[in-house]
Amino acid sequence: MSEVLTFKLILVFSIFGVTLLIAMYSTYLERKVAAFIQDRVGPDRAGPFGLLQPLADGVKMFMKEEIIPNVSNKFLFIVGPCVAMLTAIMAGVVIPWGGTLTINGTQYNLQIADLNIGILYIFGVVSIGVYGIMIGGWASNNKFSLLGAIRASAQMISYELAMGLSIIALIMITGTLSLQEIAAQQGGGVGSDWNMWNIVYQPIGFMIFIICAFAECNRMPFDLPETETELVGGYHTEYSSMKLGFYLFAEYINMFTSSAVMATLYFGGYNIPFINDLGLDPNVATILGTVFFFMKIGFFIFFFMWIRWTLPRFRYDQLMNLGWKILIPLAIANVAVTGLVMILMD
Amino acid sequence: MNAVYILSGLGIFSLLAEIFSFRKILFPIVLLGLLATAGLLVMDWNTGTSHFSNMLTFDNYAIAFSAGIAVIAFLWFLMSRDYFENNTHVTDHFALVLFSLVGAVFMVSYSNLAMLFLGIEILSISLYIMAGSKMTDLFSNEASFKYFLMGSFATGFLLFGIALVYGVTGSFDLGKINQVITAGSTEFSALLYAGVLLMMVGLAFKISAVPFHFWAPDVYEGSPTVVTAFMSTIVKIAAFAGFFRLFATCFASVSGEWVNVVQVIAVLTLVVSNITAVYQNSVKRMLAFSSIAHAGYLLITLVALNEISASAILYYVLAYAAASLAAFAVLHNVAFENENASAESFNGLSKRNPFHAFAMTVALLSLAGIPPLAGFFAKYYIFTVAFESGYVGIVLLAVVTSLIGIYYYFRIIIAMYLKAPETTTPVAVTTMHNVMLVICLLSTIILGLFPDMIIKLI
Amino acid sequence: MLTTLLILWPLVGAAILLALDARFAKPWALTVSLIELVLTIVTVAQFQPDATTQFVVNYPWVASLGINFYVGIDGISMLLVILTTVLTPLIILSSFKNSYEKHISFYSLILFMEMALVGVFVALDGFLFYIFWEMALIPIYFICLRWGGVNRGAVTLKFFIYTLAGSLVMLVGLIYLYYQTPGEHSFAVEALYAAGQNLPASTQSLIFWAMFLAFAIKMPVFPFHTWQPDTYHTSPTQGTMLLSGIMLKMGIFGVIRWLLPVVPQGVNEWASTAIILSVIGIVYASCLAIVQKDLKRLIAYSSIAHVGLIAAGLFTLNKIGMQGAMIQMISHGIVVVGLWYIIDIIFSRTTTQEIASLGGIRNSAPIFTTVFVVIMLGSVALPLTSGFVGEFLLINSVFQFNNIIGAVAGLTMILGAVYMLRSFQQTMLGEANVRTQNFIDLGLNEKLVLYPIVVMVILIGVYPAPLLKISEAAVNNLHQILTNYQALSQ
Amino acid sequence: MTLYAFYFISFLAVLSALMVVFSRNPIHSVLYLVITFFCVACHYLLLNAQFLAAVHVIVYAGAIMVLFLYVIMLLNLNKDDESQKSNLWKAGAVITSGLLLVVFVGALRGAEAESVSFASSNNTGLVKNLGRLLFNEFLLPFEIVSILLLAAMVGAVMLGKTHMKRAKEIAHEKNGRGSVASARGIGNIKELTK
Amino acid sequence: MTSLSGRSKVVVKKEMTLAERMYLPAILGGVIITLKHLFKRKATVKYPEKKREFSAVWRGQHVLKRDDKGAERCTACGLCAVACPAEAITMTAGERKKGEENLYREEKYATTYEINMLRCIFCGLCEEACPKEAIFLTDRLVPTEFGRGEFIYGKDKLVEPVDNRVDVTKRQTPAVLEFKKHKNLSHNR
Amino acid sequence: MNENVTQAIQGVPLNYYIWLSTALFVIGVLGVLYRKNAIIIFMCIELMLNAVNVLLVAFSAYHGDGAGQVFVFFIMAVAAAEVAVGLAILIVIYHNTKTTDINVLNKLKW
Repeated sequence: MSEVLTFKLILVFSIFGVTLLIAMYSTYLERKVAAFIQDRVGPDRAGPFGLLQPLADGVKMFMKEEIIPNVSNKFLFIVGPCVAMLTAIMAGVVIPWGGTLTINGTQYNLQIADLNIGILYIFGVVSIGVYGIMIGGWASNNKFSLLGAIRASAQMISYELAMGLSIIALIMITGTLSLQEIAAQQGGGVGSDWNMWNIVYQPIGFMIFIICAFAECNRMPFDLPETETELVGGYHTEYSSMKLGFYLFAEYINMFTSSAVMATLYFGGYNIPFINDLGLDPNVATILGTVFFFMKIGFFIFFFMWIRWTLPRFRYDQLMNLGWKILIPLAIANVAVTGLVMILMD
Repeated sequence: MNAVYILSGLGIFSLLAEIFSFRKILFPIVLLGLLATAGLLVMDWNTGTSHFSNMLTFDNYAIAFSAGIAVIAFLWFLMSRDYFENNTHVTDHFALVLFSLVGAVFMVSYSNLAMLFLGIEILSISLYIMAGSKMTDLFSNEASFKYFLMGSFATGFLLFGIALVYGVTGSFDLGKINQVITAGSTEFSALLYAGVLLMMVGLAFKISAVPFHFWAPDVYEGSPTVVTAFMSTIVKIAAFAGFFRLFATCFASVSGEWVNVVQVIAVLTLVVSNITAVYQNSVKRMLAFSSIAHAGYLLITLVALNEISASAILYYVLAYAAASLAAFAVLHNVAFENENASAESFNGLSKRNPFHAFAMTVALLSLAGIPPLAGFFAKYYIFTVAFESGYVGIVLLAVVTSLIGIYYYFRIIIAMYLKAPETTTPVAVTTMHNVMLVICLLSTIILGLFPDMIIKLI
Repeated sequence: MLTTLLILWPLVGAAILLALDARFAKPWALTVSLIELVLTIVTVAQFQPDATTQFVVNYPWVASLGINFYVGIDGISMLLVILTTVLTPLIILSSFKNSYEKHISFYSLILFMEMALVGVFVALDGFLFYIFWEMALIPIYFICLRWGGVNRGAVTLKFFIYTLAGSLVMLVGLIYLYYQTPGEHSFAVEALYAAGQNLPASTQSLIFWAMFLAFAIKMPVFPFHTWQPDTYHTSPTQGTMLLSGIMLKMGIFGVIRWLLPVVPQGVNEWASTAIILSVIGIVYASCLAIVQKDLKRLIAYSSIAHVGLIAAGLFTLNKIGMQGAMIQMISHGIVVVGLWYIIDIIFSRTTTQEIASLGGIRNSAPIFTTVFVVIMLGSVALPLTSGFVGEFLLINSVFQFNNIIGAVAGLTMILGAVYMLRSFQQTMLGEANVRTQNFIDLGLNEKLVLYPIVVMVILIGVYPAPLLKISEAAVNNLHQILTNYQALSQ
Repeated sequence: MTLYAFYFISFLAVLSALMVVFSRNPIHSVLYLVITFFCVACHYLLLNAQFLAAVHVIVYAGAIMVLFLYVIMLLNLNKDDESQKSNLWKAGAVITSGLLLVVFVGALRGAEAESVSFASSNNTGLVKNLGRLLFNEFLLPFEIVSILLLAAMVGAVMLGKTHMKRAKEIAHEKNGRGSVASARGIGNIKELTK
Repeated sequence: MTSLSGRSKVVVKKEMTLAERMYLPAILGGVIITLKHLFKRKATVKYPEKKREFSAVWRGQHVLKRDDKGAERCTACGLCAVACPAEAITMTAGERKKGEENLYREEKYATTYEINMLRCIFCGLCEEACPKEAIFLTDRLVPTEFGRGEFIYGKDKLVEPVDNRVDVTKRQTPAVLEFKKHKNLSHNR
Repeated sequence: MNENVTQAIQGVPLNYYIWLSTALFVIGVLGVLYRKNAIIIFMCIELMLNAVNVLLVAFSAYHGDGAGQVFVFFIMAVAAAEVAVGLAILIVIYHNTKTTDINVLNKLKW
């Protein structure tokens, strides 16, 4: 029991660390991708290839002057970024980072908690993520911030619906809400127990999901809450120093989490096709799987950035139209079609 | 069950009508649909089937009330044609009304508390919006919001009651609850008692019985007249039928526990509403208080629960609805520009539109309970029910209050026939209204002459 | 069947009237009422003057509540039906020279009223009685409301609420009785009699008061009379005629049919109270009548006085009193209709009803004066007029009951003579003034109304036997019931 | 252990519920209510109703309260512009609800139920069981909820939309005045050219 | 007007087809374009270590030339200041004292000479206006500073050091020299 | 894990949950009566509904019967619908009056 607990603790801390690390390097990656897409090289001074740049940024963030506007609601002003950060980190709890490790005959699951309602948990956490933005935006007592916050809340509520609906179709196929089971279902070896990745069954669902994920993370082309050309900086206009850092960090962590969720739900999670047929040692296979999982996550993070530097920003009404008039009906149709096909297949 | 299908289908159809531009034919289709609903319901007579694992039971009680609601809705649609036509969101309104009718049918046919709750909510939510459908009118907004706040507040009480009852009995099914209660495990009786009382409070809010009535006049006054008509007829019927169904079937075996409370509520309702109605200047408000008063009369049947209570209620609500709809239709036409017409705007109606004056007179006489109109028999049944159970005191009180009622009803009659009209322009009416009034009047008179038609039903 | 026809014919007539052109309204209404009269005569011709109830029709109406369409005619009802059907054509005729606006509704209301009145008198089912009772209220209310005088709104409302209050209490009593009926509950008169008579005395008293209140208000007996003078004063003449000529009799009839035999012990207990109230009413109303300046009010108060006497006589519970009440009802109905018409004529020609501003009409209108004299004498109960028979019998019965009360009740004749003669003197005699000097004598129409009345006043005064005979057996029967119970209770 | 957790969460729930009522700033009320809802969700977890807890967080904290916050922000109600009710009224409110509490306590005190029979399996809160119930026994209410939501949606859209339309009308009125003026101008020209 | 280049497109606002309205192909196209750029040669130059070649006509920081003997050429005539469209140049003139002949070429010289580098637009008009061939724009960059005042370059920064002459031959291409010979042109008068 | 949870439930008497939800409910009622701001009144109503939810879930867990929890779903759905409608009405009012203080809503007497 205590061994498992120790393992879980280690897992918690390592996942926490990895999350932060990946978030940090996402900033680096973002700049790099941006640069490359714009035919530049990006940061390359701090360390080799500029790899220490995130550290430098972090130090800069810490060293910046802490400004709390006089007219703001001081308590909430500080609470805002904390909530944003907290909810961002919490989502990682239910994601299965890998298969099972067997050490000394004890099976260790590379997942912090296998909730039977894993997807719902993620939804819950994501849905309260908006509080961070709203509280911060409101507490700043600045009209740009407030507008950003309002936009954020409307946007997140709207897209959560389509997101949920797209996942419902998936759940109909998998028959479970547990992420561990969903991931496991997409594995297997050649033969009778071979299962395809869910993307094969749910391409439209995935498309909707990824669009919604963009919107939920306030990423371009849905970064209306922080449109610098319109709202100066949106909800974090008044923020500086580490509080701003928290917001930015939260955004990258969200990106990381949603990439992980996407990979788990639609791209087989930690499963590598045909790896079971290679006859590897289970532990090695697990570790390989985890690595592969992070590669998938990395690809999606890259994809996030790629899109950011490709597409222009939506106008606000276009955003809402897309959410309500296209994605939701499409998602409902997807659910209906999925249901029909399932009935026909029976 | 067919009724539910048809009504919800109609609702969705009217939403689709906006898309496919069926607006022209929507009205006749809805009317036909309502008649079909009533017809199909009647065809189920005496079958007493329950549907969906005993969520709804269409016994004769439910069928009678549902069919009644469908017919009243039919009349209501006839009356409110111009309301729909003058509105930009025609189809939305149709849909809302039809959905609320679905809710009403649930409220009279439920046999599971979940269905009661959902029925109430479907009905209420549609009405919150309809009450506020005159956007630019602050009165309407206010009415809508008050209705909304009070409705949700009441829902809270109702739900708390349901929760407690569930806690004691472990089920939401009326039959099972009844079984458990009759089995008489006294272990949780205090919880059960609290639950029953809370549900009563919640439902009393909905039927606007007196300590919980204060929202009703405001809401009735502020809402557009046709919506008020809807509220004071269909909603009231559904709410009361639901109330009665719950207490008469489910908690009847512990009636000793709650009957005193109902008695107090009934007495208060009768006294307060009738007396307050006297002081009202706005006709709509007066009708609102009168509708509260009628809830009081209806509550008497619950106090004196016996085997003819159900039919007494059915008869009462039908009589009340026919008269009330007629009155509202006239009010709607008379006070077309000024929604909150005082009794003065009825001055000289007999000269401006004799038929309307006559219709209003008959309606008011029926409401006041003058024989041989239906309203009289309705009251009479209630009195007999009370008598049979030995509540002579309440009957005497009801007699006194109905006398008070005559005072305020007759004020309008006097205004119509006595006072000189401010304008001599005749009140313009549509044929639809006249047809509707004729139907209302005929049913008021026929119900009064042949009450056995309804009484023997249930 | 004849009874049903009697009830339904005016209703049918009223319905047809509503569809008719305004020109035909008056003749048609008259025709209907005359046909009704003919029907009554047919009925009377077939009527056997014994104690039985005849022409019985009994259909179930609201079976679940034991309500039947149960009507029939016995001697008492017969008399009152006659009164109704005789007076209605006269009343209609009396309105011919008035030009009421919307007179279609006016006449249909009168016919409707006639239907309800006949219904009240022939109903043998308690509930049916109540229905007709209330139905009679509606047309008269609207007649007063629409064609009445100043302040009619408030006055008629008062009247309506008063009477309805009484009748609702009566309804409560009836329902109570209904639940006491043995076996299958029923509102049939026999069942109610049986139920009521079996009740303990205390309950009977309660029922007595419940019912008596309704009847007392309708009549009206002393403390419940306050609605009456105003209403009479405000109503159009035809309304007043209906009110005092026929509707007032509903109350007395109610006492006879639905009170005395139903709760005999209760009656026993409270009869003296009722008598005292009635007698107080007589004196009080007579005194007020003396000081009235307005003719209409004067007659209104006199009506209270007369009806008080009838009530007093009735509650003495002896045969003379009852028979006297019967005959006096007829007489009072006829006379008072005549008086109202006379006042109407005076008013229409002089535009005033104030006694003080009249005078000297005799000079220009001798026929009118003569008619007035006869009818007035009928009212003050001069021998050989209709009033005399009734009042004599009534006072006699009250004397038998108690000398002092009888003496007081006897005042009614004296006081009646005082105020009637005084008013006659002041209006007809003396100097003619501006208003009265060109008083036109009776026209044909008016003669058609007043001559029959005069004839009837005299005829009944001279030869009341046929009328007495019609009701005698029924009254005897009733008296028998009461004496039985009196014997039983003592 | 669980008992202490219960105490703590309950205390927090009641406290923040009170703060909802008594804090002056609407935003604070909203946030306190969110905390209350989280506590309620924790209670659900204690009661082994995991699914419900998640749904609770999603629906209440994630949607309903955000909507509240949204409206408060949209209407810019962060000022304390709520006119205070008179002290009398407040006292009345406190007394009324105090009475209500007393009544409840009185009514429920008799309900000291120590022995409650536990069902053998306590998996009621699991998705599978709830789903089974929802789609068998409670199928009709489940379907009917869709009508409820549809009605609410239609209504909310109608209210919102009409308002937009009205705003347009106002704008139109302003323009209309201009067009009236121009029409008059045209009229004048016509008169002149006669 | 017909397009000479042939590159302009006529904009047609037509109703989009369903496929177009789905935008997916367009998005895909965009994504592919950016992807291509990802692998393109980067345009960035690592500046301090590696410098990009200046063009022949590059105009950088000014220099006040000395003559072969090391005396300043500028006589503070003010023509450059007059010519300057940005009003960046200012100076004060002084008289040469005895014994300063090796310092200043003419009797009159600029005691102060300031160019505000924040104002300067590096147009080169001063250079053209100068009759004494004293001011030139070189291929040097103006270094960054921390204060505004430090961008006002005095003679200390402008005049070339005696022992570290600034090469301006690039500015004096044969064409320029030829041009400057024509004294009759208004410019050179 | 389920065993743990069952024990956990047994650790807390059902009464405590009844008290808790009663307290929350009464606080909700208090808020409705005490406050004037329509939005806060509205929130207090939500609080009342939540009190009911807690009670239902507690009963459901102790009865081992899922119906109570299913009922909570319906309550949630209804709450969501009510909020949508209520806030829409509120916004319409706000646009007409520029305040959400219910005292402005006194055109109709209470």
